[in-house]
Amino acid sequence: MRRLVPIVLAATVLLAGCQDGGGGDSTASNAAFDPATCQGGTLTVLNQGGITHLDPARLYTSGGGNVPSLLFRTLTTRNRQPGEAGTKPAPDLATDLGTPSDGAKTWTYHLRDGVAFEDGTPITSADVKYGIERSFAPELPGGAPYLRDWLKDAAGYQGPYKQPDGIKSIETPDAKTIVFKLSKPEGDFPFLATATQFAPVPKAKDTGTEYEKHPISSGPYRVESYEPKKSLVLVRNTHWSTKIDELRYACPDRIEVTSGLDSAVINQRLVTGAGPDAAAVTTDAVVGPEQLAQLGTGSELDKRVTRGEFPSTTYLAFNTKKAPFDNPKVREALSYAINRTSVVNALGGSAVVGASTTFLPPQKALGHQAYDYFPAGEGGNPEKAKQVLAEAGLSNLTIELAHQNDDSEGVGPKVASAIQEAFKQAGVTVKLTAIDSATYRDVTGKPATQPGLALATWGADWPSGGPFLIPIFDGRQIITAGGNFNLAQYNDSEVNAEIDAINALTDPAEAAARWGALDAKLGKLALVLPLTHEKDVYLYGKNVKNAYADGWRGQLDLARISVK
Amino acid sequence: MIGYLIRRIAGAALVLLALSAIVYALFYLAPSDPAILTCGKGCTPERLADVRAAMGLADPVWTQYWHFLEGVFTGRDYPAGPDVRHCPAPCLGYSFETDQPVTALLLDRIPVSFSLAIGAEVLSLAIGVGAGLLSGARRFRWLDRLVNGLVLAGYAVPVFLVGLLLLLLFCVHLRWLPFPTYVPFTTSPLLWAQNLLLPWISLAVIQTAAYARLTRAGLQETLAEDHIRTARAYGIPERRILRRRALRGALLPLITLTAVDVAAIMTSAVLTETMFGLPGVGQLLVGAVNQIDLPVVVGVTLLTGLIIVIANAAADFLYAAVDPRVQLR
Amino acid sequence: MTLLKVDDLRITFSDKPAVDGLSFELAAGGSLGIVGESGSGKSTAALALLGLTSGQVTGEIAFDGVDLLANPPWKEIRGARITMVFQEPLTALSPFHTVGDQIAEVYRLHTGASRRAARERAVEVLGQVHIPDPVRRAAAYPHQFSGGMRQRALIAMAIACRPQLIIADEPTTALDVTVQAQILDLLDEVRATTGAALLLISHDLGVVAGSCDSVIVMRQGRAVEAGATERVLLSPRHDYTKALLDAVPKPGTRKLEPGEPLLRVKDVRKHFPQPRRGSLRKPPPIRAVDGVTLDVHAGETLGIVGESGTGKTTLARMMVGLTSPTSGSITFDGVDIGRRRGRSVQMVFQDPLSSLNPRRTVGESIADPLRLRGVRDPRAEVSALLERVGLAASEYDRYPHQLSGGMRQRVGIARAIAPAPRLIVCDEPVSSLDVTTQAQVLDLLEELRGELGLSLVFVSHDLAVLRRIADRVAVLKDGVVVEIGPTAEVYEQPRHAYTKELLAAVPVTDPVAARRLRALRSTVSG
Amino acid sequence: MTTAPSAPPVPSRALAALRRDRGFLTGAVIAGTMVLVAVTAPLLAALAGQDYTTYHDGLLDSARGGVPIGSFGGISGEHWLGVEPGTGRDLFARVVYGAQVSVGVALGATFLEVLLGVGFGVAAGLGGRWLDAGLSRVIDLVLSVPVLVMAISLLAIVPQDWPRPLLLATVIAVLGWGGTARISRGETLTLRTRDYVAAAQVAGAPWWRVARREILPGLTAPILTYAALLLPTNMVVEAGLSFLGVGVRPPTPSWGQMLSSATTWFRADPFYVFLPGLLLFLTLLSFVLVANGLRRALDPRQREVLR
Repeated sequence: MRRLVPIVLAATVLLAGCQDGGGGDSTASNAAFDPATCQGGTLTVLNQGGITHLDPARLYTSGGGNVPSLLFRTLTTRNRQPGEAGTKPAPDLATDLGTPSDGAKTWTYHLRDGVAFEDGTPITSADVKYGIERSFAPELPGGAPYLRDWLKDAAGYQGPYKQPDGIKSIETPDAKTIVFKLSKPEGDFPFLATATQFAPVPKAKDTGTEYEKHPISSGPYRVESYEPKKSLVLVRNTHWSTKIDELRYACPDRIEVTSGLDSAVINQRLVTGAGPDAAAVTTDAVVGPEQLAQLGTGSELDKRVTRGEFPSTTYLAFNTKKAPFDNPKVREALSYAINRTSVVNALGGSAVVGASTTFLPPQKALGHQAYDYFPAGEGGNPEKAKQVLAEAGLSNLTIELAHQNDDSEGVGPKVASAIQEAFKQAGVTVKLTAIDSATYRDVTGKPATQPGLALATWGADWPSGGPFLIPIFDGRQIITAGGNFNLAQYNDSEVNAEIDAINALTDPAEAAARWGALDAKLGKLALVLPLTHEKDVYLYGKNVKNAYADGWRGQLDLARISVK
Repeated sequence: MIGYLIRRIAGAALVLLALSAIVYALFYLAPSDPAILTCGKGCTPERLADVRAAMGLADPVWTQYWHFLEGVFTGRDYPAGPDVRHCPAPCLGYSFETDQPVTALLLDRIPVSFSLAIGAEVLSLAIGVGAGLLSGARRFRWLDRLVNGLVLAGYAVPVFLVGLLLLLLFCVHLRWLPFPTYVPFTTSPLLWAQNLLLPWISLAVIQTAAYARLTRAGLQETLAEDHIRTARAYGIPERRILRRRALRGALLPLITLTAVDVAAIMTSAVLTETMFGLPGVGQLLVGAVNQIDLPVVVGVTLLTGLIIVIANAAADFLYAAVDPRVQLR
Repeated sequence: MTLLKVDDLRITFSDKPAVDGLSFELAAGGSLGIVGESGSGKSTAALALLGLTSGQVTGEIAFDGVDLLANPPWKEIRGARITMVFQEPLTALSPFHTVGDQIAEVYRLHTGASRRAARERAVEVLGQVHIPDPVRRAAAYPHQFSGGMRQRALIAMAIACRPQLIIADEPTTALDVTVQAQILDLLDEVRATTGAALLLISHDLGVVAGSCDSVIVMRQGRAVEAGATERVLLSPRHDYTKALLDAVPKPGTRKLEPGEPLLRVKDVRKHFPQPRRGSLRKPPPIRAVDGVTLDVHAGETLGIVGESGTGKTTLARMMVGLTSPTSGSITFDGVDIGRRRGRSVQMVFQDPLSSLNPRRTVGESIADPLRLRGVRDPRAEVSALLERVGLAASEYDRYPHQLSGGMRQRVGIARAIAPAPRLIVCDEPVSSLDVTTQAQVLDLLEELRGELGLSLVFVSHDLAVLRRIADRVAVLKDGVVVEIGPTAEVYEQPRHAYTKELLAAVPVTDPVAARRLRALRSTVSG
Repeated sequence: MTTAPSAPPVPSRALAALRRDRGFLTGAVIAGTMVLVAVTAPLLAALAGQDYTTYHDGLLDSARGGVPIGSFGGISGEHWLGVEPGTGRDLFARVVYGAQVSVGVALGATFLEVLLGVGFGVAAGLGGRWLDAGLSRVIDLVLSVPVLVMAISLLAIVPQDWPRPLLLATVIAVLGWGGTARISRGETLTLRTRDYVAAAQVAGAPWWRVARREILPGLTAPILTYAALLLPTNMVVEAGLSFLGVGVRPPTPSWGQMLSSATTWFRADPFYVFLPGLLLFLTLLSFVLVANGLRRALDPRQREVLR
C-alpha cells in the first residue's frame, strides 16, 4: 500500500506521449467544443501523487508538466496537440523556438510582447535568467539536471543566494532578449526550454524555499491555496489572456487538485461520477483491472477514456563489468529466456503495458526501429537459452537480481518474481535482492555498489531519441561517483562520436532517424534486456469535454479540456 | 498532588526523550540517505554534498540530535535561500520532502485521526455499554450469548478486513456511501460523519463487543459484593441499587480503558487510514517512512508516544475522580 | 411479649440442609445469642429472617405478628423494623458514597423525611454510636474510617430507623479485642437506649456471654442446647457445648525453668519508608518495630501479644531473618540470625493455606527443607513427619486445598520441624481455626516442644491462647514492649495500663465475670 | 489476575474444565488444523501438484488486467482454489504457505514476548527497590511505544535481505513484551508476599530456587492465559504489517499481503479477497476461542476481557 511516488518518478511516470491520436476517443463528448465559448465551471483533478514542491526550480517536468504549466509559462512548451503533432515543441513566452548559432552552441530567444506576471508587472528576460539561476541553488534541489552540464562552465554554480552575480553563460542584452551559451552543440535545446526551470521568477518576490507557498504565476491561473501533496486550488489569473497565449485554452474558471488518493478509489470515483466527480479527471491514476473489466465491452465507459503512450521503457540492466554478465552469451541466453507475458501481467496487463524487444519505445518521434535479435516469443524460449548457455559452457547458473522493495515504480517485487520464475525455466537460479525504493537509484547509480543485474526504468524527458539513449549508452556519461545511468558501463568511442554528431543536428526528423539506427545497432550487443513500454489509459468524468491525450505526454491536457 | 503531577510529567518527558533518541539512532543506523532523494535525478556528488549540508545532514548524529532537542525546547533557525526562517518551539524541524514544518503537518493531520478515534469510541461505548448493562442485569439471555459471540469475533477480525468488506458492500455494490474522503467537521458536520461512518464502524466492531463484555462482567461482580447485600437488607429497591451503586462499580474499569483506547486507536489508525485513504497521522507516517523523511517520522513517533502517555495519565486521574478510594501517588 | 417467633425453621440448598429444624423465641427488647462454629448454619438462619437467603425455606417465622415467609411488605420491614449489622464492615458499606449519605438514604427511604432531616438524623445516630465529630465524619467515605468506626457506622445505620430488632452477624470477628469489647458494649448500650431486641450471632462463646440473656448453641443446622446464658455456659448439658467450653484455652499449668538465652533481640527497630503522597517531601517512615529488646531462653515458650498494627508480625519475621532490622541486632547462639537462615530457626505461619504452595503437594512442601539440607530421597522422612504431626503418610501426594484448615496447619508444623530446628517462631498459628481445632493444634505444639526440646516464640492477639501456652509474655504496643514477664504475673497483676485494657477486653465465657469486666472496662477506658 | 489461593493445581482442574468447554474444543480443532497445514505446507502443495511460484499466464486474461479466466478466480481440477490474478500462481499453494508465515510469525513472536516479559517481570518483582524501579521504567517505555508505528519504521529501515519472518517475529516481540512483563511483575509481587515463599526462604532456599519452585508455577496460569490472547493479536499485527507492505518479501506469500493486493482486485476478482480474508478470520477466531477457554479454565476469578 505504498502510495507515495518519489519525485524523480513523479516526473517520468506522470508523463505520457500519444501514439494513436487519442483525440479520436473523445470525439463523442468533443462535438460541442469551441475554444472561444468553453469558459466556465470547476474542474476537479484526482491524483495519487501530489506536487511536493510547487517551485519552478524544484519541479522535474517534461514539456512543462500538466498542472505546473497552468501556472508557469516557459520559453517554449509542448505543442498541446493530439498525436504526432503533439510531440513537437512550440514557442510560449518566446516568439519562436530559438535561433541556434555557432553550430547549435548558442541559442537566442526573444520574449513576446505583453506577457506579465499575475501582479501585472511585465516579464523580462532577467526574470527568466533569475529563474534558471535559482534552480542551481542547493536549497532548491530536484529540478532537471541538463542545464548544469549543457551551459558553459555553470556546473559549479551555487545559485543566486550564494553567488548573486549569476551565471556568465546566460546573457540578457536587453529586457526582451536572452542568450544561452553552451559547452557543446545541443540541437534539442528547444525541447529542454520547455522545462519549468525556464519559467520566469521575479527576483523581488523570491523568498527562497518559501517561494513555493505562493509562486508568482505567469500562466492562465494563479494559486488560491496549496497544501503540498494534499490539495491545490487554482483560480483565474486576470493578467493572462488568450491574446498573449494561443496554446492554452484555460476553460475552467477554477481547478481543484486533490492528491494522496488511492488509484483504485480515484478510478472508482471517476466511473461513478457522483457530484463534482462528474467534472473530474486524473493525471496519474492509470485504470486498474476494475475498470479494464468494463472497457471494450461497449459500455458507456468506453466513451470516457483516453489512450496514450509516454516514451518509457522498463528493462533489465546488465553490469557488463561484472561476471557473469561480462559474457555476451549469458546476456543473450537471458534475453531468450525472458517471459514478457508474465512481466506484462505483473505490470497490469496488456492494456496498460506492451512488450518491448527494443530499447526505444515504439514512437516515431523517437525514431523507433523495430528489431528482435533474440526472439523469446510470448512466453520465453528457455530451450534456446539453455542451449546458448551450454555453448558458453555454463550450467546451473545462479545470479542476483536487484529490484525495488515496492511496486510503485514498476520495478518492484512483482516484476522481479515474474523474471525470477522465467529464468528458472531456463535453469538459471535467481536470488532476489530488494533495495529500498528511496535509495534504489543511489545503489544502482554508483558503479562501485551497482549490482550485476538490476531492474530499471527509463523515461524520456522530451520526445526525442537523445535524452533516451545518451544517459544510457554514452561512455562519457559514466559517473563513478554516483547518479550514473549508463548501467551497462558501456564506453565506445564510435558510439560517443555518433551521439555528438546527432546532437549537433537541429532538424528533429533527421535526428530521429539516426537515433533509431543507433538503438538498432546497440541492440545486437544485448547490453540491456528491454521488457515493456508504458501505455496509458485514463478515465475522465461525464461532463469533461475536449479530452484527448496530448502527443507529448499521453494524458489529457488540463490547459485544453472544458467542463462547461 | 503537585508533587504527583511533577513526577508524572518528568516521567513522561523521560519516556519521550528515550523514544526520540531511539528513533534517531535507528534511522542513522539505516543504510539509506535522505539527501539523495531530495537531490533528485542526475544528482552529482558535489551537489549531493551541498544538499546534504543544506539539510543539516552533514553534522554527526549526536550534533543533529542535540540541535533537534534545542529546536523542541527553544526553537531554531534554518537557512532558507536568501533569508533564514525561524521555527518557533516546539520545533520538530522541517520535512525533508515537503519542507513544511513538521508541527504544522501534525496539527494538520491530528483532527483526522482524532475524529476517527473519538467517533469510533463514542460509537462502541454507546452500543457496548448499553448491551453490557442489559445483559449484565440479566434482562435478556440471548443478548448475553450475542455479546459473547461478538467479543470473540471482535478479536478475530482485523480492522482492515472489516474495512475492506464494508467498502465492498456500501461503496462498490450498494453505493450508499461515498468513498471516504475526510471532510473537516467545521466545513460540514453531516459530510464529516457520512464520510467517517465506515471507518468508525470498522474500528468499533472490535471494541463494542469488548466493552459490552467488560460492562457485564463489572456489573455482575459489583452486584455480588457485600455492600449490595447491605443495601438489600435495608430495603433499598433493586432499581435504585442498580442505578446508584452497581453502575458506578461496573463502569469503573471502563473509564481507564476508554482513555487508553482512544490513544490506541489514534496510534494504530495507520491501517484504517491507509484502508480508507484518510489523510491522518498514520498515513503521514507510512509516507514519511518510505521517503526516509526523518523529521516527520520522529514527529509522528513522538506525537503518538505523547498521546499514549497523556491518555494513561488521564485514565489515572479519571479513575481517582470516580473512585474515592484511589489516591494519586 | 414475644417479638420474634421461629418455629421448626428448615433451610435447604439443593436439598442439602443448612438449617434443620431451628426453633426459638425472642422477646421485645430481649437479647439472644446464637453460637456455633463455621458451617453450623447460624448466619443462614439470620439471613432467612430478612428473606435474603437463596435457599429453600420452610417452617414458620413470625415477627410481631407478621408471617415473614408469606412474602410480607419487606419494604417496611427491612432496614426499618429489622436491621442487620454485618461481619465485614469494610465491604458492607458502599465505597462510593459517604457514610452520612448511606445512612440518610436508608432513613429517607423508610420515613420519607426531607434531605435535611435525613442528614441530621445521620449525624445524630453517628454521635449516638460515639463517633467523634459526627458532623465532619458523616461526610467521610468508609475507607477513611478505621475498622471499629466502620462497625459503629453500620450500627448507626442499623438504629437510624429505630428498629424493633437488630441482627448482628459476627459483628466483631474482624476486629481487635479491645475494639471488639467496645463494639459489644456499644451494642449493649444501644439495646438499652433504643429498646430494640438484639440477635447476636458469633462463633465465640465469650462474645455472647456478656451480651445476651439467653443462648442457642447450634451445630450442623440444629440447636443442640438452648437456655438462659448463665445456665448454658455454667452448667452445660450437651457434650458439644461442653466440648466448646473445654476448647476455650485455660491458663497453663507448666512451671518455668529458664535455660540460658538462645535468641537475643537487642534494641531492634524496623522502619518502613512511606510512599510519597502529594507533596514532594518524604513523609516520616512507619515505625513498625521501634526498639525492642528481649531474650528467648532455651526450652521456654515466649508469648508476644499485641493487636493488629503493633508490629508483632514484623518482629516475628525479623526473628527468623526474613526481614532485616533497620537497626539493632538479633543473634542466635551469638551468631547473627541473617546468617543462620535455613538452620535452627523455623517459622509457622498464620494462614496455613497461603503458607503452602497451592501447586505443589504437601509432601513436596515438607520435603523442600530436607532437600535443601542435601537429603536425596526425603520421602521416608516426610512420611514419618506427617505421622508425627498426626496425619496419614498417604497425605503426601495431596494438595493443600484438599485438606481442612487444621490438617494444613499440621503440615505447616511438620515443615517447620523438618530441618530439626531449635527454635520455632509461630505467627498467629491458630487464629484462623475453629475453637476445637485450635485446641488440638495447641496440644500438638506443646507435645513437640517437650519432645524435641524446642523453644517457641508464640505471636498472637489472643490473650487466652497465650495464657494457656506461654511461660513468659511480652505485651507489644506501637512497636514497643510495654510489659514483659512470667505469664501468671502479667495476667494477675498487670502493671501497664494498656495491658489492663487488653485483659479487660478479653471475652470470657463466664457471664458473671463478663459483666464484671464490662464494668471494669468503663473505668479503664475512662 | 491472581489465582484464588483455593485454586487447585493448574493441570487437574483446568483439563477437566477444558474437556467440557465446547467453544474451546472447536477452537482447538481448527487451530490445530491450521498449525498442521502450516507445518505440512510443502507436502500439501506437492499433493496438489502445485508450488507457489510457478506462473500460469495462460490462465489469465491479460487484456483485462490479468484477471483469472473462468469463475471463482479460475477454480479448476489442478487449481483447487483458482489462481492469483496478475500472476496465475496457484492459490491453494500460496494459501497453505501463507499459513506458514501467519502462524509461524505469530507463534514465534508470542514465544519471544513471553520469554522477555516473564524474564523482566520476575526480575523486577523479585529484585530490590532500585532494580524494580529501573526495570519498571523500561517496561513503561516499552508500553508507551506505539507498536504499529514503530514496527513500520523499523521494518522499513532494516536491510532487505535479513530473514524476513524471523525479523517480523522479533520486531513484534521486542515492541510487544511490555504487557507480559507488567503482568509477570504484578503477579510476582503478590506471590512473593505469600507465606509459602517466606517459608521457602526461612528454609534457606536461594532466590533462584524460590523463583523456579515457588514463583514460576504461580505465573503459569495468568501468563498462559495472556499469551494465548497475545497469539491472535500478534497474528493481526503480522497481517497488518504485510498489508502495509513491510511484511514478508515476495515471492513468499502471506495472508495479509494477499489481502492488500486484493484491494485492487475486489471488483474484478472478489474471490481473491474472500479467500485469505475468510482464512485469516477463521484462524484468529479459533485461537481466540482457545484463549478464551484457557482463561475460563485457568483463572475463573479474572473475568474481564484481556486487551
